[in-house]
Amino acid sequence: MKKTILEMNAITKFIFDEHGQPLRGTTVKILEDVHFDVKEAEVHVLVGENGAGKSTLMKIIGGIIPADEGEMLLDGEVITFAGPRESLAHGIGFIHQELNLCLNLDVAQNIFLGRERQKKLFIDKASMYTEAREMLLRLGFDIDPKTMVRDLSTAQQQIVEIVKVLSYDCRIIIMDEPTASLTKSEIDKLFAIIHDLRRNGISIIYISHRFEELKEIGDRITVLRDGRYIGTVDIEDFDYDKIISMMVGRKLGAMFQSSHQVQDEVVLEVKGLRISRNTEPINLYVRSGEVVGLSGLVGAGRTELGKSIFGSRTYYGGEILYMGEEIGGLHPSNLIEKGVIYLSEDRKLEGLVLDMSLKDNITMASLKRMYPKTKIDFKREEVVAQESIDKLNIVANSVEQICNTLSGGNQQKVVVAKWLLTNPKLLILDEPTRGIDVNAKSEIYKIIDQLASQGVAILMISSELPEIIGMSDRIYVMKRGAIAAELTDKREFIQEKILSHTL
Amino acid sequence: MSTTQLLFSEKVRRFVKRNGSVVIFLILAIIASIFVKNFFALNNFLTIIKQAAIPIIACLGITLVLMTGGIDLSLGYTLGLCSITVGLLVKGVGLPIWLSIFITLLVGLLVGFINGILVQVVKVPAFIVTLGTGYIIFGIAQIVSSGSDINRLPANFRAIGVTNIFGLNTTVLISLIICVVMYYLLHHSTFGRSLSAFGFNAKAARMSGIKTERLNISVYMICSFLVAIAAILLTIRVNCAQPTMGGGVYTFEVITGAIIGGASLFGGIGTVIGSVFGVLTIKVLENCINLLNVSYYTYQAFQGIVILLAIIFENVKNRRL
Amino acid sequence: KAESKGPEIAFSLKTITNDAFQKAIADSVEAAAKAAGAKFTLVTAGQQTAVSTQVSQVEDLIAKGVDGIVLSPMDSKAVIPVLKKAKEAGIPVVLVDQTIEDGNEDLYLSYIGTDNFNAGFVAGETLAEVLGGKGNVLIVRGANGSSAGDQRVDGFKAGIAGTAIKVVGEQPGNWANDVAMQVTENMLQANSNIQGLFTASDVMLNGILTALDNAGKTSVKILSVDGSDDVKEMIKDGEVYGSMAQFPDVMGTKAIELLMRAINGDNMSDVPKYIDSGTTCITATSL
Amino acid sequence: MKGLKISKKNLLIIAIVVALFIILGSLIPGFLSIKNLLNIVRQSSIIAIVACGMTMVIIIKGIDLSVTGVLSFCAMVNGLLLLKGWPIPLAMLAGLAVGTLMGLFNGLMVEKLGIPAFITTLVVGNVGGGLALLLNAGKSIGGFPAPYVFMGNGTILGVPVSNYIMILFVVVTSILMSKTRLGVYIYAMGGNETVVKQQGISTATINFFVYGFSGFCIAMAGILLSGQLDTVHPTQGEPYQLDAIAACVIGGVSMLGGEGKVYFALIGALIIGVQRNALNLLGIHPFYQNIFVGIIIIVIVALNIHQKRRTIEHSKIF
Ligand SMILES: Nc1ncnc2c1ncn2[C@@H]1O[C@H](COP(=O)(O)OP(=O)(O)OP(=O)(O)O)[C@@H](O)[C@H]1O
Ligand SMILES: Nc1ncnc2c1ncn2[C@@H]1O[C@H](COP(=O)(O)OP(=O)(O)OP(=O)(O)O)[C@@H](O)[C@H]1O
Ligand SMILES: [Mg+2]
Ligand SMILES: [Mg+2]
Repeated sequence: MKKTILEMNAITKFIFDEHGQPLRGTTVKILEDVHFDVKEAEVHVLVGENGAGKSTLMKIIGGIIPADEGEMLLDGEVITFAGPRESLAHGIGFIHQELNLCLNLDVAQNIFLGRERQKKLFIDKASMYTEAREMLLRLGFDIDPKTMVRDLSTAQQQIVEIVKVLSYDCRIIIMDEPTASLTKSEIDKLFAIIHDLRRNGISIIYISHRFEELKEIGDRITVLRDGRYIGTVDIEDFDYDKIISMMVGRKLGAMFQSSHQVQDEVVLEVKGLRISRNTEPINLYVRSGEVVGLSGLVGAGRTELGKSIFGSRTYYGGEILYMGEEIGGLHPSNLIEKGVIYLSEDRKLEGLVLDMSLKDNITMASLKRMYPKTKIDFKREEVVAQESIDKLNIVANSVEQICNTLSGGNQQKVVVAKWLLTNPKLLILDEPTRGIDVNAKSEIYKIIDQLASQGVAILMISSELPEIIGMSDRIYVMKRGAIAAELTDKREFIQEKILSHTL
Repeated sequence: MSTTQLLFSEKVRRFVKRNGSVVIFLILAIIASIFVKNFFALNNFLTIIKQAAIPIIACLGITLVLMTGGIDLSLGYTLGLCSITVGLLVKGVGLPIWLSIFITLLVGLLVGFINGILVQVVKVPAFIVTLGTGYIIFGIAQIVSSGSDINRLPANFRAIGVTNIFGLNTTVLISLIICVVMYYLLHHSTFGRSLSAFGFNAKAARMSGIKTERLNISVYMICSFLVAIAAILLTIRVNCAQPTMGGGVYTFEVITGAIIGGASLFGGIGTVIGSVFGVLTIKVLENCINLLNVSYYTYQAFQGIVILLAIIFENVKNRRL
Repeated sequence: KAESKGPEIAFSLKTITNDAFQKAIADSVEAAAKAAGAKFTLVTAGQQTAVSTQVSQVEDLIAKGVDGIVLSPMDSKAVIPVLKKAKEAGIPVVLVDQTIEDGNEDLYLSYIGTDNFNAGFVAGETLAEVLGGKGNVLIVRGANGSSAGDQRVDGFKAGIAGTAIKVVGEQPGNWANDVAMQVTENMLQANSNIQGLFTASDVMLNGILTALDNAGKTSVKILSVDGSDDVKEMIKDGEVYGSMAQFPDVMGTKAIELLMRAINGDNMSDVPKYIDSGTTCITATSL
Repeated sequence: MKGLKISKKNLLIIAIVVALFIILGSLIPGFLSIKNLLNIVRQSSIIAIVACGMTMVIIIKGIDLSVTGVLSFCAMVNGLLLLKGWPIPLAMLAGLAVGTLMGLFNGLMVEKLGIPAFITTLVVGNVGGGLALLLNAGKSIGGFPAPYVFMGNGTILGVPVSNYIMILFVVVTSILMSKTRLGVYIYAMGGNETVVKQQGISTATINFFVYGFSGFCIAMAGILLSGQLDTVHPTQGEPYQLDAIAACVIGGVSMLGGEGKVYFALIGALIIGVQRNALNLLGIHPFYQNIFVGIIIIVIVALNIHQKRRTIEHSKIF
């Protein structure tokens, strides 16, 4: 029997302000009477729907916010952390769900932030670069420590964040959806690292919505629902349906449904488009009622392709035809009017206005359509937003809640809701289910299927192969900024096959 | 967790939180009523309102610009240029009044258009663009006027701003109308919503189908347009057209009004009520300083300290609320 | 120096925008310089109080190697180091309108100007006389930190000293009509019983008059300084009681005359260090 | 020096400066004389020193609008003490201490009460300006001890003492920014304040240091200026407020925070100095000077930004 090193009992947390203090007079609880413990050298998986309170619980362990009620024991002693630094000093590292890096610093500076290597009075840049490079290489990542973090892709940034936390000597490492923006090969590397850590007696709290991962690395699974502790099961007893029903409170049907019919009409046709000066031209098409998957490794240029189509990036020659009409270079607003939308992979920078309310964000892309006379009808807006909340099961206190305070997955749902409200005819979805729980995922898949049945064309960029395989009628695989393969036969839709084209 | 109904007290709390300048204003006004002789008098209030009416117009303009995360340092100089323009046209050239006003407003729009284009298309930070155009506009105003002013303006021109209707003069009424229009624009129209979105996150706003380019330029145009209106009214009020009307000091006073009103220099946030009461707060303060005949050397210091105290108070209060 | 081109003379002063008096000096210096066949350069600091800007500008002029400088110092002390540099460089300087600290007479040929204190003093005396030695007056000052403005107000206060005239309000109008108007309005709220008003310059009169007019105070006796053309109109119309006229033309002509002599190598030892360009109080009767 | 790599991005600024000098030199006789150039650098030293602190403030997404008043006030304190017969170093120390304290007060307001830097610094500036007027009833003071005036106006080896002081400030600030922990934290705070907090770095320290240092720089500039003028004028700080900010922005310091180098702020200050000097030397009428100043500021920044954008586009991988 392994030793329990961290234990949390009867934790309750009310909704809080920017200082982590409960709002005055509030009775809304994010966490209620939650129990959680971590044993030595284990990977403890924490699952739950979006907004179940996983990240909030982790923030308490990480010293970001205090618990309002309940106690936390480290090595059997009651402990409270006044700040993240204290938590770190006790050997608890935290890889946040949202990226927490200084974009204007380089990789090494980010990794060493707060404990720079020094030579007398000055920082010792040379040794920081060497150390950082070694660290990255040891973990199997080839990133130049001198690059500005701003110039890295989301996935690379995630890796820097992981490496940064790993570089501290921690006994417990919290990983809040570390794989949400990674592709297969990075995930494999990460898992190898996790196994390594566990072998060295380090415990890991692991949060993920990707169920296929859990069995591979988890030792125990704890389920939260609506801010309450539901239960903990050993991985030997792992049963997909059981976990789901613990999470959702009911059974879930088949994940992927396909009721749509591909039609002949070509909605999007890209001819000879080059996303960079020195890449091969791209040709692809999407038909009405068709779901086309776009797969590839990180940095394959899928996002660039999506953005090029959506007029938010310059490209280098080629034609983009929508219903036979050239739409290259059009402003996003015109495209949205025509029914073309692009759901960005980066919800923080491009998807949401985090400082505005949920309602404002949901209607943002439909303002012109909803209020052609520019006068906002607040009542109607509220109704519409509420409908979206119900439809996508967004967990929020009210339609006025500021998106900043929504859980990561719920933020993603807000983005999805925003785009669905525009009545699109061509959807370009870039990682549409990033950070979304299984239940919501299946909802979104259902919606995608429904839309396709109504004749909407869908181009889905995703790094989750099961999703690509389960949803697509056709798959393109991208490599180094160009299309490497087109898979039309559903029998070819297997992970190994797709992966082989990406390498 | 379900959608909670907003209680009345919650609404009040939100209002106070969002419109801190109203609270600052009320506190200041109450203190002044108690301690400053001659402050609490209808006539004095009317004086303050008249003095505030024009800067309020300019302040609403700059509020829009601040909401985009920009700034307009040329505001005071634009005011001077428009002042001398309208003065010259009305008295110097002798154009019909409506035409003079029309041309002056066009000048305002043009200035805003140039600012907007430089910010949006050439991508120079607003701070620098408007610092630069401020110099240029001032130079032009000086050249146009050859450095001198035009006073004793025609009575029929002045009538536009100084006629009394229902006990308030037309300047105040015009200002009021502009406040109402701006209130609608900012808080009830898609324009205001788009503006906030753009100010908070330009990229996301653009990719959500907001024509951010057009929005950005139009904001500078509206600002300068409002400044042109303010210039005409101020020229009428002072009965003198001159290129030094306004200037850098004026710009900062107006921006301070907006900031007291809760507008953020980083964009996204700004309200009409906030800005209106921000300006009123400053004007009440200046009024008190004059009424108390505070030593002229402590004028600045006094004004500064009171504003700071007010804002400290406001911030502390916000934490408690 | 190329004889054919004529010498180069520069004039440095605070500003010529909306300051009819400063502009008049500048015009007269320019006219006199051109008439004497000199090349003329005008530099202004722009802001009323940016003394260091003026100093830099004069440094630039010295570096450029102008032949003579007419200077209206913005501060009586701050220009001394730069005048020393001018002296080292052998560039003659004439001061107009404002002088510098006593004890530095070797740094300039002569100072031609109005005595600001005296102008204020005469205005004070005049007002005291008009009001019969009693009454409440307001003062609208210039911008804080301007020595000319301060001297005028100090002079005014000295002029009314010993009478029963009371200064009930004294606030800065920043040389600007809109500010002057606002402070006048506000001071009137506190003191409705006003018989007289003194302002440090004509440039604020439009605002002050409008404020008084709006408050229905048409019988207030106003005294000002500068004696610009605009104010003459106002005096004629009875809106303003009087203004202390200065004589910019005298300053310009005299300054250039002296400079040209110095440039031509004349012996300048006989030139007095102070030449009063005169002040008169313009009133309706003297017009 | 390794820290002073000349990248393509920076090359443009340097090219502009060189081009400017060649053009102006051929247009204006006497412009390229050593005397005039040193003159320019000495005049720019005040802006440059203020810009040292301002760069830091802007990097942490703040702004310091207290220059106008603090610059005058500190100089006034220092000047009055000098006239009272205090030893020069002591009087200067007092002036610098006042400036630093006012800066620290700004830091306190920003950090502890969350008051926008715009407001608190504007107010502190106003209060300082008011006090500067009050201390000596609105009059200027002058006639300082010779060694003090030497500091502002004297030369060593033909180079004005002011320039040595300026270079000292720029070098020290630059080293601080690029080679010390504090420097990294300042940039980090401009990039992402949350991370800084989570890393357990005290934002209070950074705010206090940055605003305090800015106050210190402003005070130093004020003292140096009064040495140059041999006078303290109660409003002498006025021209430097916007100039200092403009110097930073012309030098590529981003108003959005997180980006900027002190060396380039120095170049920005010099550009402002050169442009003023050239316009005076050219004998351009003041009205037209304003127009030129405006155009030049915008054009320089526009070119700089255009270049930056091109480098970003070219760095795209594939
Ligand atoms: N400061 C806050 N104010 C109000 N509500 C908050 C605040 N912080 C979090 N919440 C709410 O608490 C709930 C739990 O959030 P949390 O981030 O812990 O969810 P999560 O389980 O991590 O979800 P996900 O899987 O989507 O990341 C959410 O509904 C969120 O909206
Ligand atoms: N801001 C940026 N500046 C410069 N280069 C970038 C930037 N963002 C991404 N890149 C580069 O562009 C390439 C494509 O990046 P990206 O990761 O978005 O591609 P992708 O195929 O969409 O991958 P994924 O969707 O899995 O993240 C990468 O080589 C990356 O390094
Ligand atoms: Mg979460
Ligand atoms: Mg991508």
